[in-house]
Amino acid sequence: MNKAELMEVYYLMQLARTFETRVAEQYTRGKMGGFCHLYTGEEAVAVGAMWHLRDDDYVIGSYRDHAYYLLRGGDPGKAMAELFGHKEGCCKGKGGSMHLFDWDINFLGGYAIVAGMCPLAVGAAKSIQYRGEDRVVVCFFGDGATNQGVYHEALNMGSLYELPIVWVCENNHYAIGTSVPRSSARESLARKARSYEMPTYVVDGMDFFKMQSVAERAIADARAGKGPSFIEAQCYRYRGHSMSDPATYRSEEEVEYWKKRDPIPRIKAAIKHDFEVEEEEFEEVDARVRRELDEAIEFASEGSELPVERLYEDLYVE
Amino acid sequence: MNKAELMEVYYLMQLARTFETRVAEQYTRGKMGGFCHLYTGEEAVAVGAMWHLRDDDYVIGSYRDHAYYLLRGGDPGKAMAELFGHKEGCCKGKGGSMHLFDWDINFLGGYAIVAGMCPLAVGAAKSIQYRGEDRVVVCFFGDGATNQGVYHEALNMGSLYELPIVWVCENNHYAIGTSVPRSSARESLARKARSYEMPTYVVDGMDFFKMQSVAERAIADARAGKGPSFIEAQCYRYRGHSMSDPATYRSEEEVEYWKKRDPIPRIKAAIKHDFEVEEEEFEEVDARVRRELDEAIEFASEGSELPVERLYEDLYVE
Amino acid sequence: MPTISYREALNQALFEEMHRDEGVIVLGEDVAEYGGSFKVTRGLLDEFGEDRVIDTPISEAAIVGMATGAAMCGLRPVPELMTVNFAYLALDQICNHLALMRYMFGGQVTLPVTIRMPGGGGHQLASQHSHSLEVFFVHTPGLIVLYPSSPADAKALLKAAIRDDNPVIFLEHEGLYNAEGEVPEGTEPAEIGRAGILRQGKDVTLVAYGGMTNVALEAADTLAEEGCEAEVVDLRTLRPWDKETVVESVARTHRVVTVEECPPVCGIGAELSANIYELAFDELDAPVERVSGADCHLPYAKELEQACIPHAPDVVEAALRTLGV
Amino acid sequence: MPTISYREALNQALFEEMHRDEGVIVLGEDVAEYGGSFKVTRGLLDEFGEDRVIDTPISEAAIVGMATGAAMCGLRPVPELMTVNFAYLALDQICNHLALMRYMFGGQVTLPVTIRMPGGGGHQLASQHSHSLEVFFVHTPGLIVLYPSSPADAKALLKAAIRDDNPVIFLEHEGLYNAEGEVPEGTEPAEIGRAGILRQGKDVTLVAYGGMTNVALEAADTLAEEGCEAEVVDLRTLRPWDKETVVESVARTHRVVTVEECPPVCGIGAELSANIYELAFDELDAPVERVSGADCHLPYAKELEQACIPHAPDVVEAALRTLGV
Ligand SMILES: Cc1ncc(C[n+]2csc(CCOP(=O)(O)OP(=O)(O)O)c2C)c(N)n1
Ligand SMILES: Cc1ncc(C[n+]2csc(CCOP(=O)(O)OP(=O)(O)O)c2C)c(N)n1
Ligand SMILES: [Mg+2]
Ligand SMILES: [Mg+2]
Repeated sequence: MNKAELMEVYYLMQLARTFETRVAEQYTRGKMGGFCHLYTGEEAVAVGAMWHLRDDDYVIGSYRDHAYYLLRGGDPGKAMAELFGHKEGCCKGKGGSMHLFDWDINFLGGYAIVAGMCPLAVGAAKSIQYRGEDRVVVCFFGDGATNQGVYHEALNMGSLYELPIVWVCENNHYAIGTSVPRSSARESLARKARSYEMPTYVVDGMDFFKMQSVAERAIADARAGKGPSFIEAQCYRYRGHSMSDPATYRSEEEVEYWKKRDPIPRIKAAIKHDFEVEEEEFEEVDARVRRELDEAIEFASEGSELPVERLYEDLYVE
Repeated sequence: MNKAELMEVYYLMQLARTFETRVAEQYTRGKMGGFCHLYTGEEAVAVGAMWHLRDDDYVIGSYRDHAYYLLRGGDPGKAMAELFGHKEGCCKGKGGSMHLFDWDINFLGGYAIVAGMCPLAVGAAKSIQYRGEDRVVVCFFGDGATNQGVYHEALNMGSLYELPIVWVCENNHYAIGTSVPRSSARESLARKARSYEMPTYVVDGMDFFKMQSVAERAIADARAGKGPSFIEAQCYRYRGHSMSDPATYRSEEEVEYWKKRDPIPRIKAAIKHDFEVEEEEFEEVDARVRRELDEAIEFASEGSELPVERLYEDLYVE
Repeated sequence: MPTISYREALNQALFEEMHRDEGVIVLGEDVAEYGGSFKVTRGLLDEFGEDRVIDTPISEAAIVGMATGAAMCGLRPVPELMTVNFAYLALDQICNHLALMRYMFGGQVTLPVTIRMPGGGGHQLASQHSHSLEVFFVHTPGLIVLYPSSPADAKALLKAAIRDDNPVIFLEHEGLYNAEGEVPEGTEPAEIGRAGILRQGKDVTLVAYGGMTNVALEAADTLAEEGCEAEVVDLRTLRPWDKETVVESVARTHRVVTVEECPPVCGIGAELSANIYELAFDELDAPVERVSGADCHLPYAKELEQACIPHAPDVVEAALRTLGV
Repeated sequence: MPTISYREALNQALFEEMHRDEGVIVLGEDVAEYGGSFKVTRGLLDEFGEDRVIDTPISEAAIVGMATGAAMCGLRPVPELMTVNFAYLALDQICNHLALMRYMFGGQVTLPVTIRMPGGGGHQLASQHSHSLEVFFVHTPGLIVLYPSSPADAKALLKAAIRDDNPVIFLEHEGLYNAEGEVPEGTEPAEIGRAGILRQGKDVTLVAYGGMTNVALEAADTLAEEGCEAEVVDLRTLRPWDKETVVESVARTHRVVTVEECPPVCGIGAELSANIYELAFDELDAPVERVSGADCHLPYAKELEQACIPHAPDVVEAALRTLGV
């Protein structure tokens, strides 16, 4: 990867990270409501998984979805407006934090039912196969999702029909307060996925390089008609499950252990190692991110809710 | 095993087999209605799996349940009456063929929803563990059930809590008209079950001896508090899926291949090999079975439906 | 006009719509090689190939989810749930995904999925296999719910369902598959949301749907013998149901009996009754009568099971009550 | 009498019933170590240990099935579904197993399972997380459905549910968890199937339940200012609901408004309305009025969401309509 590419990676990571910081701030100020799940700490997973995607590939995922949307090229202003519940949001304010969606960038949405999106990914991939296209579907879900029945049904069908799917399991080790060994009879989620005859990978999800390299292979296989792959990305969420969770079930040492592996300093160090980069260049990126997010918040703040008369809009196609 | 025991095995196999023959005959004569699934050909699986059970162990299974009921010690008359829809039946005629049940013999029922009984087995096993008992739950289901979400949820929970369950998968190679390779991304159902960290066995389900030996170990483990095991019993149903299925999706050769492995001649040959037995002794058993089933049919025929006034009985505990 | 069965009518609709639109695909348990558990999809595999007629594992939730995902990306899937009873397993995908995604995402997705499912009691299939689940779907915003009662409607409504851009729950009655009726060549799609008047009458309106229309028609015959002319309305669409046609009929007859196969509590009859009072209170000469399935599960035993399902005499009695007889 | 919150009342009921009966166990996602997503099960793990307070994987269907199997073998499980929205995933186990097994097996099993689930809208949780699913349970024979509206009822009804030998769906309103109220020491189990009269009045009956009782009470306050004395009936039990109390109230007031949070089609209001006409036609001086949740999914946006939920002014308006004002 050349320097420009790496700086782009750095930008994307900072964008995803800083967006969440600003969301937390706005949430605390009462600018939004409902459940709000931040991706902080897991950025390398999504940036890496999506690095090799084409614009026409599909991405779908869980309620922890701000990063997916932004990394697909979504407009931070429309995302923030959505969180504010405003009609200028990417779903007119009807979806909120858990349900970003943007058809124009092939982001097929964030879903609040654990594992509920897995069969949707199968269907999207079926449409690709049916049309003879070489697009790919990347589906993100958590470790907890692997205990849901429909997850197994979907993985089985994806493999059975040899569909172009990359399953990305964000193993952040907890489903709300329940750790993986306390909920899954087998701790290796990749091993569990091997029930469905496909290549499985376990990867350090705190490392962008490892993540993108595994994803590259999985995406290439899917694109080439070789069927699905499964990636277990080991990672960590720095914050509680959602804005309302103090996360007292984790030890400080554990949190520290993972923070030491923070993907952002790591990518920065890697860039510095390979290229001549001034600290200023990073600061410029940071400033750009800040500016974009200031604009996003401004845009969101200027918006307003759909008028109540439009409540029933979009319930049916007329 | 001594001769008496083996002759008992022969008796049980013939009972299970002949019961189905008589049911088919009665069904054709219009004595019963609804769906009716026969166990013909699979007898060695249930007889073997249940051979080492104690009276206080629990058995639960699918709609193909006549054999489970009889082998638990159920009264053939009450089973036949149930199929006739008569109040003398083991469920007062409310359950029918798919829903035999008998509390007194710890048969926890046949269920018509594929895999629906799997979490019930988990709960029954939890009650055993909770009370510190050394009972065991044997749960029967088909190959098709392994594609149902709740099956995976239940197997995971059984292992997670280390419950005393023996999962017996009757892999008769078809779910109605769909063969295993056309529905399961992985053909080895035992391999699939290994996602749940427990001993798994693949066994010739047409062979009583192999079946009982594997079951003996699984039951002993469960009884000793070592948690669940999984047995994939490879077998075949001779008839269509239910009375209304002509089973045209299978080749004659395939059916012949399996019929050559018929468990009843096999057990007979084994007995003859080890002991001096006259053909007459077998004939006596056959006659006993015939007599018992004649009586069962007579008993059932003399019964009658619950009066309509009692329709709402048993809906609620008053 | 050719006379064909309800089953054949459905089969023809599938053939014709699949020929008409390449986006239409069929999926479900045993729908392809086996031709469907009730043979409604027979012949489709040979005609359209396994890319469009797809056998699935026994995974109801994922079948519906797969259809939804494919619809999101432009296909027009027609999943079959082998029977309505298995819809319980897919309700999260039906009600909490398919039915609300368009709304939740601000109109960005269109989900033309038609979920076919046979249901209804009367065949001694016992409690787990004899449900009439229409209420679950009718109660759920975002769904269209159809329930044809004749071969002609079966064909016209299934064609309409497949062409409609909304998620459609398409209920078929197991007791009607062999029912025969005239079906016009070149059937056009029916209008969704429009009830039909199967028999005209001036004394009492019998509102029925699906398998219950025959019961209502039989009751109307008996009533006619007693000098009472019953009008029989077949809802055909259960959501959104045709308030206009029902109210107009009530305005003519001033009496109404609702006939539903499902259990009564929060049933279709309750919905009809509440609305009729709201919309036509002054037209009513007698309280609305509801005839419904029993408020219990269907038992296996034949007579007991029959006692759970409305029959013509029940409807006749109710009609006579509205007439004060 | 001590004043405690709805949440604490539920927590106390669990403590007391677990002390009283060793067969009572609690299971669900994050109910043990985490103390429950809404902290209703807080402290139970420390008191009763992990054999009786069980954290589960995210497997709603199997949670309910496990509870059912354990109940069949003599335990008295109290599973929690983290929210009612996830009940969709367990409906096969709830409606097609738990609710009918006793019936189907001819009375041989007793299934004392109490499934607790918080629900209701108003917290901007968006479409997939804001359901009021009472109709699904009320429509299903074999279930008991409870929905307390106050801390005192929460405690007394939960105790009754746990001791009852039938499967009970125990709905809790997320908006009420912090609501405070007086709860007697040594609360006895409430009588299932008995509605309560929260306020007496002679001019109009407001029938509500769960989170809607506060809306009805607020409406009654406003109506009182206008000289109209509204009687507020809290159903408390949704299945079987207390026809007697409702009809008696209507016989006193001759006017009735139903208030439900769920969507209207085949709703609780429809059920009430149809029955009131059947049982008290002659008592009515005005058509029954229904106030219900919107017939759409709950959107995330705050004002829009609020527009989907009944508020006191909606009830006041409806009441005034019954009075011809
Ligand atoms: C079917 C279902 N059950 C329960 C919940 C409540 N819930 C929301 S997130 C969550 C934990 C999910 O954990 P995981 O899949 O690991 O994803 P993470 O939040 O860690 O990204 C739970 C239980 C839900 N949304 N859906
Ligand atoms: C959830 C569910 N889906 C579909 C059906 C319809 N059905 C009944 S039996 C069956 C096949 C089951 O096959 P398998 O599990 O292999 O058992 P077998 O009949 O071979 O013993 C199907 C699809 C059902 N009963 N339950
Ligand atoms: Mg997680
Ligand atoms: Mg099979």
